[in-house]
Amino acid sequence: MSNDESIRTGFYVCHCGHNISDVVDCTAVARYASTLAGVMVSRDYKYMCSSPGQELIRQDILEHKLNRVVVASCSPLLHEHTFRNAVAAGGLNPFLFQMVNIREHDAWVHADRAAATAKAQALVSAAIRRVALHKPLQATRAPIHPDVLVVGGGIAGIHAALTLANAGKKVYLVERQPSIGGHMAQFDKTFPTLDCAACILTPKMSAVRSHKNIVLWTYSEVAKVDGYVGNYTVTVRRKARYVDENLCVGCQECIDACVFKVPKFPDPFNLGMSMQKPIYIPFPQAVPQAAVIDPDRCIQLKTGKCKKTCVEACADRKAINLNQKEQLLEIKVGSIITATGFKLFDAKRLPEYGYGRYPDVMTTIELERLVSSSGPTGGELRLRSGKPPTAVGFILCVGSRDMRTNRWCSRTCCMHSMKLAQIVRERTGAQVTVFYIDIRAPGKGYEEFYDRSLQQGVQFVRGRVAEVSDCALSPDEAGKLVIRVEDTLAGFVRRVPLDLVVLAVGMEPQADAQEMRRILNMSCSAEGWFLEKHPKMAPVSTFTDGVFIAGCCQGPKDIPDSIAQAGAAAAEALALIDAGGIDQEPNTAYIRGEECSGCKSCISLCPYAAISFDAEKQKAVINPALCKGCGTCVASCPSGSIGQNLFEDQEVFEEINGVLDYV
Amino acid sequence: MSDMNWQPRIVAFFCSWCTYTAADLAGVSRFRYAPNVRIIRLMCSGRIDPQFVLCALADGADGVLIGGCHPGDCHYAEGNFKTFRRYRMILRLLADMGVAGDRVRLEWISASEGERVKTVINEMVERIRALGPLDIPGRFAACDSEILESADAIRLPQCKETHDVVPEVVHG
Amino acid sequence: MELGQKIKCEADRTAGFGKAIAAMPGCERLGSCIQCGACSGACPLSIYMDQSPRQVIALVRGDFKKQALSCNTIWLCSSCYACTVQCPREIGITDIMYALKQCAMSERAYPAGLSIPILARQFVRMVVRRGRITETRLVMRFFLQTNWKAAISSWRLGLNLIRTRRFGIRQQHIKQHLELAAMLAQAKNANAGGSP
Amino acid sequence: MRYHYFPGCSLKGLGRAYDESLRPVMERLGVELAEIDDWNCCGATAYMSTDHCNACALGARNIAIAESSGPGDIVAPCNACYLALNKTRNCLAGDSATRAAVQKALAVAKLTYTGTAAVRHPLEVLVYDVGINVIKRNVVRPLKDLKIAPYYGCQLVRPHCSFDDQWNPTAMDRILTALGARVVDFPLKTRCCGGSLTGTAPEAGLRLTHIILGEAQRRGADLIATICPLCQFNLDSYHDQIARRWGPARIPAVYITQLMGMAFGLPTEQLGLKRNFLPADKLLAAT
Amino acid sequence: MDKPKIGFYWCASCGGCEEAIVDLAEDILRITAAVDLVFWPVALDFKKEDVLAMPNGSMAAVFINGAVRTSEQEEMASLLRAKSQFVIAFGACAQLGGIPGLANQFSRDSILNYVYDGAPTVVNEKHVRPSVRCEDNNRTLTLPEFRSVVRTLEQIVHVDYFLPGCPPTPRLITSAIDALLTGKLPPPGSVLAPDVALCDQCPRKKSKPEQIRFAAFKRPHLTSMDSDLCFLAQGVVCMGPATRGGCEALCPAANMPCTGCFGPTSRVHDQGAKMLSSLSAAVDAKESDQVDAVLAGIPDPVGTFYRYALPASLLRFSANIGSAAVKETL
Ligand SMILES: Cc1cc2nc3c(=O)[nH]c(=O)nc-3n(C[C@H](O)[C@H](O)[C@H](O)COP(=O)(O)OP(=O)(O)OC[C@H]3O[C@@H](n4cnc5c(N)ncnc54)[C@H](O)[C@@H]3O)c2cc1C
Ligand SMILES: Cc1cc2nc3c(=O)[nH]c(=O)nc-3n(C[C@H](O)[C@H](O)[C@H](O)COP(=O)(O)OP(=O)(O)OC[C@H]3O[C@@H](n4cnc5c(N)ncnc54)[C@H](O)[C@@H]3O)c2cc1C
Ligand code: SF4
Ligand code: SF4
Ligand code: SF4
Ligand code: SF4
Ligand code: SF4
Ligand code: SF4
Ligand code: SF4
Ligand code: SF4
Repeated sequence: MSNDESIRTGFYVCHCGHNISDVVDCTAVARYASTLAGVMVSRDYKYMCSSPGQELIRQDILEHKLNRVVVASCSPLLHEHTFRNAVAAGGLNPFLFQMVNIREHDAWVHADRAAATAKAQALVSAAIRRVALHKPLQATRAPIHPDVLVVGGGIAGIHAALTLANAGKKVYLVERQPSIGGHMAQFDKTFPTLDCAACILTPKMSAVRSHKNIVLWTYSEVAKVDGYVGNYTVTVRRKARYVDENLCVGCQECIDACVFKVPKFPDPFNLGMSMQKPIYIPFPQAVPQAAVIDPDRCIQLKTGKCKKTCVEACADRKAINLNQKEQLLEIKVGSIITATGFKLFDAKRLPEYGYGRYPDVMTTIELERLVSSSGPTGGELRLRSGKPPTAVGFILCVGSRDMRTNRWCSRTCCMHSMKLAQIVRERTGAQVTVFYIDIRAPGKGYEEFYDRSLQQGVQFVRGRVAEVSDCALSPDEAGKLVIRVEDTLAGFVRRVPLDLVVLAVGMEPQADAQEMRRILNMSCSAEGWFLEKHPKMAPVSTFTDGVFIAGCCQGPKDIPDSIAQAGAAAAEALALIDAGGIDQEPNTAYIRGEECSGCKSCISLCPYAAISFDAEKQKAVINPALCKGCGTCVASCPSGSIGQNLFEDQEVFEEINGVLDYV
Repeated sequence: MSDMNWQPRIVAFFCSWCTYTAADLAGVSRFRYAPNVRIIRLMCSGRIDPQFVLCALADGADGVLIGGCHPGDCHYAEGNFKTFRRYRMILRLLADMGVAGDRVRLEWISASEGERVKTVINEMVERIRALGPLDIPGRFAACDSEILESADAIRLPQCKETHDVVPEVVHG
Repeated sequence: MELGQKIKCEADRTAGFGKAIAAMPGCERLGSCIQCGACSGACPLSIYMDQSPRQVIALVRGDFKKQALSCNTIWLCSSCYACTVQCPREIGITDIMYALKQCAMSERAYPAGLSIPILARQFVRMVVRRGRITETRLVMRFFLQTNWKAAISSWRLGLNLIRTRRFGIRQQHIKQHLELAAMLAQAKNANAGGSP
Repeated sequence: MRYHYFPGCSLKGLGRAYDESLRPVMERLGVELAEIDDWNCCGATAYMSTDHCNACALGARNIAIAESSGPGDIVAPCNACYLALNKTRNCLAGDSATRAAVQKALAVAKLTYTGTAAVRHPLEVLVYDVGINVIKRNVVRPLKDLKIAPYYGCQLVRPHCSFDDQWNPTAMDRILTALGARVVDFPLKTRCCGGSLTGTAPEAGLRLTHIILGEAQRRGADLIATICPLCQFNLDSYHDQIARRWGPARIPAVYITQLMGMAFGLPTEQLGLKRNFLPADKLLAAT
Repeated sequence: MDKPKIGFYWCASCGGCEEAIVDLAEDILRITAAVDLVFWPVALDFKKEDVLAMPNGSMAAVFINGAVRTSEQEEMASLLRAKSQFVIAFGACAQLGGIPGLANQFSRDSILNYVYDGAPTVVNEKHVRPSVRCEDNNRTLTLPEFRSVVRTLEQIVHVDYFLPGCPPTPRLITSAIDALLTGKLPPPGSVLAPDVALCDQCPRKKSKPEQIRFAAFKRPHLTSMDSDLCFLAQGVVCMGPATRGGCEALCPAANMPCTGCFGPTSRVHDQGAKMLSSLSAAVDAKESDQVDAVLAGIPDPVGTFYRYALPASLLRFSANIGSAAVKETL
């Protein structure tokens, strides 16, 4: 905007219902703003972001010939776009606008009305001074690469991948384990309908394998992500499987032929309750149906001195390749869906429950495997002594809802404990007691499921178990595991002898969540769950455009919610792709050629190598397509020759002066 | 400025991705903290020109708070490291200029650390309260009172005044 | 069968009691209790308590001062901290018990005939006077005041102590006991609010 | 290694065998214990039940005297003292109102509390400062084949213990193993012995003691090793009363320092073993 | 028509700027032919009374060099301001405070104590200090007051143009005077030198690498310096990137790094902060102690980054001085 045109600013302060006006005196702020240089209109209004609020801005621009607009309301991260659009609707360049955050940074964090109002006024003064220097800018539009990467092949990742693939988009599904399926593959049945987990999961897993639009990379990890929304370059590390999954038909002949005659290594899928050989197929329904060789256990891979009977057995199919090497593959995608799931709380962290000390204390996931017909015992539930249990207790909230471990409710353990309680009752007729703090059954059909558990004779004792021990104070306790718990509803402490104690361990973020977050440039909540952009309004988006989250990596949830989120994330990715392009904030830096001395100080500081040296002119230049607007070079140029749109030096100096305006 | 009514004035420069977002989260979580800090948003802590820090102090801030993403988490890879190096040097410069190092503080606060925003701001306000007013404008005025009688026109190079003069005037 | 009224009315509550306890050192998190009962389950003495520790927390939080101060729970609490380290809300239950004891002591609101507070009182008196405790003398004095029969029935214990030369009859004391007493007088109830 | 030594009232009274055995054992291991001048009672649970500020002032006086007499940490062998002094430190660190009040009180005695001296238990010093290897090297008469239940008591590891696990501490287990003994798996190692209640509410106090003795017996222990004068007194002194109520559970309880002294070959008379009600010396001599 | 009247005056300066006039060599004759030199205390005997006697605005221009430290300098500056149409701050000291401005790190008392007592060569048994008034044998002697801080000329009187340099180069001086004489003047307030940093003119510019990282800083007197390579590429602090060009890179040409006497460009408020920013950002270390170790190679940040511009910087003087002054007045 040329210097001679006089500044005509419109100022608006929002009450946000009562959110702001309860703490900040909005009328006083409006009155104050009206005294500031260049302000032509100053108003306060109940909801600035509503249509009438936006209309107010548009009208005023036309009526009062405004050429600058300032809105004091919530965080610009929330509504800056809304108001820029309103400004544009008034025929003004949308960047001749500045927003003041007096809700998140003021009304919501202060109680003293006078101090909060003074703070609002200072912030407003800063914005009004700053906006006078704003120039009209043009947002640039970046194209979107239509391919999508899905990280994690649990139920959430599978569903997201299928949704996108069915919509005709090419999807790369990257799963760390040798098979997709995630935790759900380990379950026997699923609440609240008690349908067989395998029956509903396996068809989806096969569909992934056979879908023409899905590239499935199991036993793989994302090593590196470069670029930005619409234009990511991803490096995927494919670990050596030593079996070519396209040649392997899953006949298992190699496994039978392996020089290890009996399986002797703990099988992680069954949590070590059964054994496997160095060459194995993770579980019967695994996708891909292809063997894997564990390099830490295979004699050939460890010592090079094996008869390689597996290779012989595979014969002409030649699927086994003991020379396979890890591969790094680079792909280009426009958006990324993260569905890396959760890990379970380690029950050893609560020694009072005796997990790892008493053999008949186990976790719910172990019980899932034990009652599963494909599990280590073929679905028969036995104590370690071999006898069937007669009294089984479930301890809920193990590691969850506890300030010492995990503060959150894990959301599924009430329900899956009731599921397992019903199964145990059905299969063994044992007396089953569930020790709980609160039963959380808020889903559709869940309360009914609770009722069914009660009807089936599952006992419920409300109290957080204090201790599991084998100290017997009376003969009927001898040889049993004794639980000490207050029956809080009855109002006394009880000792309950049991022969099987099941710990409903809660969900935790994956161990490598921080690393993933870094690779994908996301944020984590303090606990380590991936952080959504807004807990209500943008639950599957992240602060990084083009990166979405689904399933338990965002927080504990059950299968229906995981699938709902996966669908939502897929829809967000589709919306992005089909929009064809994305507007980018024009906050790039630029060098004023006539001022630059060519000192080159800035060049090495740019993280994106956006600055180069023009040898002919002997000046530095910034490539606006590469600059992402961090401003590091601007802060460094020793002669002040670099500008940055939206964050010019003078604009910031004005802001500093303004915030120090103590009224 | 009378000591009785004095309240610490702190200017904060927060990066948009981590610390500013964390301050938003502190708001959403309704953490109450002292109202003495005024936050200025920049895209990256790497945008913080040491001039901004000095300007804030020269304009009357009693302290400056710099917030950025944790090392390794910078949205722009390493802007925060550049800030950190500048910060170490600024502290030495300020020490030589008689400004206690505690008046300028750098903190890494990630987007999820809303509670940390509260703690850091409260601590900072208490620290500045303990140090008392810096009041550089007041010091300028007090110092310059010695020349008032002989000068016919006095213009002082606080950036409060220099920013709005035509760019061709040097210094400030 | 005798009938007693179990229902509690507003008049049974002492407004502000819960808040006042929560303001005492170590009791800050009182309000976060989710009534899970882990404290009671962990408490080795809950077998004798008329209100479980969880119930005491509920009584305090609900401003039922009379019930909270008159139950035997707070006196049976042996300060073993089993509850405190197990509480999922990190509530200082043991400290809350201390706060209630202090309150009951200063208002003499403990159940009649309960000897534990008497011992505490004598302990304090001995420390103020001598600076140290001579256990055998403390116990003898305590038995004399509460239940001299018990003293007699403990004769075997006494004899055994004498046999093993652990029966210290000489009163221990520190050199600066006057100074200590002055110090204690100075610090008495100096912390926030004293007793609620 | 030099430490300020806070014996506490019990070690001068009922628990003097602990004091008697601790000193020569520590000396053997090169640990110097300098008794804090004119120390006073830690206040124990009774004071906490009466006046918070006074309780802190009692602890603070001891710490302040130690701090003013030179550098070094404080060793407090009695679990109750250890807890009371540590609690004082935590309160004074976290609660400025109490700290101010306590400093004011200390000023009466011209003392100031700085909070620089840590309060530590002999177990911690033995395991972390001296080291299991050094202990092992000093063993001349291993406690071979003796089955010992380690009993830590409740207050040592709770609530602010930093050197061992709150549920399953192992410091004593490791020392006993080093002495050559067989450590019995003892889930009740941190369960309250009822110590403070045996006098005032015998039914309750004795029952807790009984549970511990009974369980140790059930698990086949020959001895219970303790590290607190109160625990030792309780576990040792009420066998007849317990037997009358719940049947006999006669298992001797000794201080771990006595066991160490035996294993180090120190003269038995020095170790106060004669002070036990239920004698353990024969058992020990037999190994 | 009368020749335009011109004056020269010096405040707190080393005399180098006066020398620079003499250095104009033959050009000085051309100038003296074109103007009337009515006031130049260093060369000709003028007194304050002579200036007082001049009508206001009667001089065309006065060139004042040196920083302002005493009440006498303030008085003369104000007087000359009144008497002349243009006031030109001549040289780094007048423009920015210059080397004398480095005194703004120390309080007046500590300076006087050192100079009159502390310095190893001084013997002053009675600890005498200069005072503004002194009675002796019924006579009253007065001395100008030594102010609490050093100021730039602009901080005392309104200045029309600035001639940068320590001292300004002959070429800049002659072109300034020519501009005055011909009336081809840039906008008021201008610095009469190019507004591009020195590197632009420096013969070593080509040798500066694009990717620069500092693993250590070296000090000129402790290193042997390559006579062609950019100083920064050698790890030697050169203020060139943060300093206005116009000197034609005199120092680099003489194998010394630029120390910044031309002051910052018009776009910069604080020369030192800018140079600090650029150098520290490019330090080749991440851990706190390593960063500090590299930065320790610049032992005197104020003296390095603000050698000529401390009084003109954002902070102007040490806050320790400020606090004393505040105390005095409140
Ligand atoms: C014992 C138990 C029983 C349950 N029973 C039920 C039930 O009956 N009904 C119900 O609705 N819910 C149940 N749930 C909840 C259910 O498990 C979850 O809702 C569901 O598994 C979440 O799916 P997900 O895809 O988000 O995560 P996951 O199942 O954890 O899948 C994540 C996948 O991502 C992969 N991965 C992780 N990190 C990476 C990486 N860096 N790179 C590549 N791949 C990676 C993992 O290997 C895994 O395959 C139960 C939970 C438990 C613990
Ligand atoms: C008192 C209360 C407080 C709540 N507070 C919170 C809270 O703080 N946070 C939170 O997360 N959730 C809260 N909820 C839950 C929240 O209200 C719901 O999750 C949310 O409103 C559901 O949105 P919806 O669009 O599905 O349904 P609705 O809000 O019910 O919208 C359905 C719309 O469809 C229209 N409609 C209905 N039938 C037809 C038809 N045949 N043809 C055309 N239009 C039709 C209706 O008129 C209505 O406008 C609260 C609920 C209640 C009752
Ligand atoms: S190479 Fe040998 S050990 Fe390895 S999988 Fe084949 S047969 Fe088994
Ligand atoms: S779902 Fe139930 S068991 Fe799991 S943490 Fe929540 S309340 Fe506890
Ligand atoms: S603003 Fe950042 S990204 Fe842009 S050119 Fe400068 S340093 Fe590079
Ligand atoms: S730092 Fe500034 S002057 Fe130097 S090359 Fe970069 S833009 Fe040009
Ligand atoms: S353990 Fe804690 S949360 Fe649970 S009832 Fe007791 S005090 Fe309340
Ligand atoms: S501290 Fe008291 S209430 Fe808590 S468990 Fe021990 S005896 Fe019970
Ligand atoms: S930094 Fe110095 S030496 Fe290098 S090009 Fe610039 S002026 Fe020349
Ligand atoms: S090179 Fe720098 S210091 Fe030397 S004369 Fe030029 S501007 Fe001044």
